[in-house]
Amino acid sequence: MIDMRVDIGGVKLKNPVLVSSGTFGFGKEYSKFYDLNLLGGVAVKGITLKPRKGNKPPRIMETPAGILNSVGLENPGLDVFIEKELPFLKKYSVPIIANISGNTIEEYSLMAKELNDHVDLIELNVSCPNVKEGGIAFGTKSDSVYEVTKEVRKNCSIPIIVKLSPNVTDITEMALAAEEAGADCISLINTIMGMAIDIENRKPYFHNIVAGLSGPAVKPISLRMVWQVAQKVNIPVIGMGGISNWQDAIEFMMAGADAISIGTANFYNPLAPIEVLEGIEKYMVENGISNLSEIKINGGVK
Amino acid sequence: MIDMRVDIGGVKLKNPVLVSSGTFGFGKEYSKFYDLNLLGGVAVKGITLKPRKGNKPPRIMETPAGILNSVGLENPGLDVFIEKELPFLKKYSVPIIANISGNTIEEYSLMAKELNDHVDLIELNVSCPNVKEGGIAFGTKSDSVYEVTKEVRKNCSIPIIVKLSPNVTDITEMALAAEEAGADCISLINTIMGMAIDIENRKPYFHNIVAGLSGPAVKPISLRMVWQVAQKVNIPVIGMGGISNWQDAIEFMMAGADAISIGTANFYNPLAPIEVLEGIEKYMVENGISNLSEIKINGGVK
Amino acid sequence: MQRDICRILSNHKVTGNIYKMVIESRIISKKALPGQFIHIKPGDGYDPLLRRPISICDLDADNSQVTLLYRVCGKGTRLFTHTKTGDFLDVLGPLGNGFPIFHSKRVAIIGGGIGIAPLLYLSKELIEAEVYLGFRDETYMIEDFMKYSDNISIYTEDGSKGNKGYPIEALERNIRSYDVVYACGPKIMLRAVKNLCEENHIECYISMEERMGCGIGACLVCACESSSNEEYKKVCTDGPVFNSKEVNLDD
Amino acid sequence: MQRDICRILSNHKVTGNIYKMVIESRIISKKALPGQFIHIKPGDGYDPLLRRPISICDLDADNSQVTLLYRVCGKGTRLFTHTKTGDFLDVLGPLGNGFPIFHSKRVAIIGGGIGIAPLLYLSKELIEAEVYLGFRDETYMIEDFMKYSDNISIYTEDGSKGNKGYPIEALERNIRSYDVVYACGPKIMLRAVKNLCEENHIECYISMEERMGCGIGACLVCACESSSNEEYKKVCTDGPVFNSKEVNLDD
Ligand SMILES: Cc1cc2nc3c(=O)[nH]c(=O)nc-3n(C[C@H](O)[C@H](O)[C@H](O)COP(=O)(O)OP(=O)(O)OC[C@H]3O[C@@H](n4cnc5c(N)ncnc54)[C@H](O)[C@@H]3O)c2cc1C
Ligand SMILES: Cc1cc2nc3c(=O)[nH]c(=O)nc-3n(C[C@H](O)[C@H](O)[C@H](O)COP(=O)(O)OP(=O)(O)OC[C@H]3O[C@@H](n4cnc5c(N)ncnc54)[C@H](O)[C@@H]3O)c2cc1C
Ligand SMILES: Cc1cc2nc3c(=O)[nH]c(=O)nc-3n(C[C@H](O)[C@H](O)[C@H](O)COP(=O)(O)O)c2cc1C
Ligand SMILES: Cc1cc2nc3c(=O)[nH]c(=O)nc-3n(C[C@H](O)[C@H](O)[C@H](O)COP(=O)(O)O)c2cc1C
Ligand code: FES
Ligand code: FES
Repeated sequence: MIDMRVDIGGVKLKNPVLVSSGTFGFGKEYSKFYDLNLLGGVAVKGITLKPRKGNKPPRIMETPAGILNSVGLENPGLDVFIEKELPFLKKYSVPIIANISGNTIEEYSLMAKELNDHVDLIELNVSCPNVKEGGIAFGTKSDSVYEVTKEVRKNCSIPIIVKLSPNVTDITEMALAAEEAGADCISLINTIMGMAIDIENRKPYFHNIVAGLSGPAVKPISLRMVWQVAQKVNIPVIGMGGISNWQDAIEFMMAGADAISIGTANFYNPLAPIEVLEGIEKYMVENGISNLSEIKINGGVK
Repeated sequence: MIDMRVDIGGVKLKNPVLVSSGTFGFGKEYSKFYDLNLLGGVAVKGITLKPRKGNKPPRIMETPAGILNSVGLENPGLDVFIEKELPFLKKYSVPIIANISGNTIEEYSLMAKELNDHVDLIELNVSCPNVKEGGIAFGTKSDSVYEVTKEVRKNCSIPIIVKLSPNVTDITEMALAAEEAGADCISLINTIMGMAIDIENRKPYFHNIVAGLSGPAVKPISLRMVWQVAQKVNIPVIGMGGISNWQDAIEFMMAGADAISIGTANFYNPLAPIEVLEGIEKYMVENGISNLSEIKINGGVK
Repeated sequence: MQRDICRILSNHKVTGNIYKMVIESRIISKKALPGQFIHIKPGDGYDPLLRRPISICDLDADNSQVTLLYRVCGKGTRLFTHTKTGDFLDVLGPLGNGFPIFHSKRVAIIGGGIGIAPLLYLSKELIEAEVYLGFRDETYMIEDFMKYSDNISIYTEDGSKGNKGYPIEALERNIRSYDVVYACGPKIMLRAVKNLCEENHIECYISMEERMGCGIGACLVCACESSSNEEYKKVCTDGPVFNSKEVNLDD
Repeated sequence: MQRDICRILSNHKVTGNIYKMVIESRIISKKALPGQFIHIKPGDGYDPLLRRPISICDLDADNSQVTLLYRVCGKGTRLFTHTKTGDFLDVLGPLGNGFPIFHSKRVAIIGGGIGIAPLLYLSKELIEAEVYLGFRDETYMIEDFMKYSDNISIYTEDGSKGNKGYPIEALERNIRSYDVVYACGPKIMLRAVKNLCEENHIECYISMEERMGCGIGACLVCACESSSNEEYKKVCTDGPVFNSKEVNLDD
């Protein structure tokens, strides 16, 4: 018998395959393709305290083996999320991860407090490159990562995942700061700051100028960062960034990820999470691996 | 008449199309495909004071729209470079850029002093992710970028290009430090630290574990960094990172690059630099642009 | 809406860079409404990465056939041309809302260039529709439209085929004789049709285009400006068809 | 060495995942030596990104034809199978050093699996060569080798064709009757041949494989261990053919 369960701060995921915030809406759309209960967890679209209209179009650009997005955290705001969007996902038993962004530490704390009784885990987005205020500002300094995590920790009892930005010199600093502040888990990576120029019209393609790069193109970078972080922290790590198939997922798990998350791949292959899950299962059976952590290179010994 | 000349610290490049260090050997190989005098400049393989054997194979891995390399600065050392390799390039009138890496500031200075009478420009590689000592260590802290540039400045009279690492939180800090220390030009980006895992053999694919990512996959990131740096510095900027065709080159020039450099593209298209050059020329003629800097968005006004 | 691996029954050039592809899909051919689209993966590999939205141009439910009309304008559509009869295509669909159908009303359909693609199936459903089609020079699919409507006027910019000029000019002359106008084509044409209809208080439905990620409403990248400035509309699920009053076509 | 856009004259499956392609190239067919290779761009687009090195299997200078034999094992080689007669292939070549040719000596050629590819053209140049070929189960290109040598022994691991076992066993029995041995195939076979020849003080040339970037000596990524531990060899220009004494085949 193989055991695919993952424990994140006491919450048991039945398997290590999650779907990434902002690529999976609030669950409805992909529930038409498969039973969401098959997933290890669902990270919903990033939420802010107040509703956000999001950035002016265009919001997406295809790049070689990747995409740039500039959604800018369009979302209905905390209250509408809880009243209107959450009930659908609640019909499933799949763990729900609320991904939150704030302009101030107080906003993060307030949202966490509110969400505490409604969702299973909270993911602090301190790494969104697509909003002027907040977001990434928090994610590129270890002391602010520490502070926001610490404060949120005081305001909720459910496990906290801190989602790190790759746009830093040393990502392990941020991971350690989050761990020290009481985070139960680290997830990485968010999108990498990129840009495109519309040469016909001689201007940046996005109104916000910079946008977030994701997809297979970033996989070598995200894998490296997951490896670096997994070497350092003693809390679970959720790896993401360009994962498209089960081989990619196994690479991340060998690098030290306790769970993995599928984002952009949902767009070109709506069944990606299920195919990845089946692939990991098959890999474990064929290699006589009974426990996920055995997949880690030298069993994850640091 | 269109003017494609670029002035870098007094050295006139006849056009803005360069080829990147480490992808073009010492010039011999590609000279079989076209006349090297057509190029704006040639950056030769990175040189160190003493010969380096380079990293243990494997040294390359194809990734989605990119490659990871782990050459590890294999090179014959400063003296052999000057005696044996340089004479070939010297037969051409194309400006020669010596790309140097050191383990200490003294090594950088010594090499710069030596090279001063042999090459046209010096490019300080403070950003090689593939060597244990030196290299990138210098490139991720603004004060060490400042120091190494400052010292080298004292030891040579030819223009200094400082080549920045993208593996930093704020690349403009590094660029400003270099400018302040007396650099004549900034070139960016070097490769991005990435990784791959050999899942068959359950180990990192490269002996050095991390390797350098380059190619079209990184273009959105390099373009963003070139934009950020060009907004800040008042010295010329050489843009590179994933440029494969003239449209890419125009994007970089609109972003503020005074010149661009072709690296990985040489591998899959040995004629890329020439095609890019012709494309830029055609673009200028068709758009009635007589001077390169007119290509910059709002004429490069900051 | 679902994922379907469809066999390609035919795929060939119509004229210039315009191609016609017929694929086999029981579900899509049974379910699809005029104005809906499918999301197609171009080739394998990660470059290009995303699916491409293509309208349902026509269908034959009895034979499970879906007809697509596409214009080659980049990586993905170029890859479409490399596929041949017998190959398989990875498709999501049918997607989007489609055109509302009014049988008892007097309706006009106006299309420009490749924008005519979704209008063929629409004209089939609206037997009585009067159809205005505009092209740059080469015309295409005219015979097909003739199968479904006996009131078709053709315009080309250079007058090489049909009448010289733009279909909007003719629609303008007859605008009062319609209750509803359906439009698909270049933004500049849609803007003109929107204004024309709104000035004359005529109901108008237009099919919009935006770059897409998921194509099913999950990623919010296909936002288009709505007339109410509070929010954006999702072209993939709120559209692609909108009442002209819902959307803002200014640049 | 140069870039050539070559027309594909034929491209079809030989057996299993082994394909044979014939391309048209005046220069390559005139210049190429046995053991040299060409560097081929698989498809357009950036995924896959790099060229693929493929040996020259045979050539016909009079008709400007170059024959390639390839095994499908990944993205690039799979894309090769999608190309058809009349398509064009972006090629660099001929590249590498090739096998040294000794006409007056007694020579043996030993190949395993797809490693036989460069050995066909070699056996054509070395009329007198005795050829040992090993396969897992399916054999291929045997008739072609017969055109050039009348002394061929075939081995399959399962004995389904030819003799059961490995060609190295036969070579071992006859090793003293040769002055020079040429080898190409799996690393484990090359290691055995190298050891056998060096024990018996027989000259041995082996063709090596390493992942490549430029293919022409400019990027240093194709390094392989040399027997002198001071330096690495470049497979693309120092090789792909090496005197067994130059290289180190240990893992
Ligand atoms: C609802 C809808 C229905 C459509 N129906 C048709 C049709 O029936 N026939 C047809 O020829 N075209 C149709 N289009 C346009 C078609 O989707 C684009 O021409 C196509 O995606 C271009 O892809 P490419 O790879 O060739 O171009 P590229 O420029 O290489 O594409 C790059 C990226 O931009 C996107 N993109 C580029 N142009 C458009 C566009 N106009 N609209 C949306 N995304 C775009 C691509 O999907 C891709 O993600 C439709 C678009 C939409 C939104
Ligand atoms: C000098 C030389 C001659 C060769 N001649 C032939 C031949 O005649 N017929 C044939 O079938 N194969 C030959 N090979 C091997 C062939 O190059 C690889 O099988 C092919 O590159 C695999 O590409 P892929 O995209 O299918 O596999 P992938 O695994 O998708 O390739 C990924 C990357 O690894 C490289 N790679 C993978 N395997 C090898 C390998 N064994 N050697 C070098 N690079 C590799 C690819 O070039 C690519 O850059 C030769 C290799 C070399 C070095
Ligand atoms: C369209 C889009 C929207 C996203 N929105 C969010 C978000 O709201 N909050 C967040 O933390 N990450 C967001 N992300 C980042 C993803 O969750 C993920 O971290 C990133 O895309 C890398 O994974 P991938 O390459 O598998 O997509 C978004 C990504 C995309 C492509
Ligand atoms: C194989 C290889 C070797 C390289 N060696 C060097 C080097 O010696 N010194 C250096 O400064 N950059 C080196 N680089 C980085 C390139 O010069 C360039 O900065 C980088 O590849 C990004 O550009 P590209 O995407 O066009 O290749 C190397 C890159 C590659 C792929
Ligand atoms: S394309 Fe994803 S929401 Fe419309
Ligand atoms: S492949 Fe570039 S040096 Fe050999």
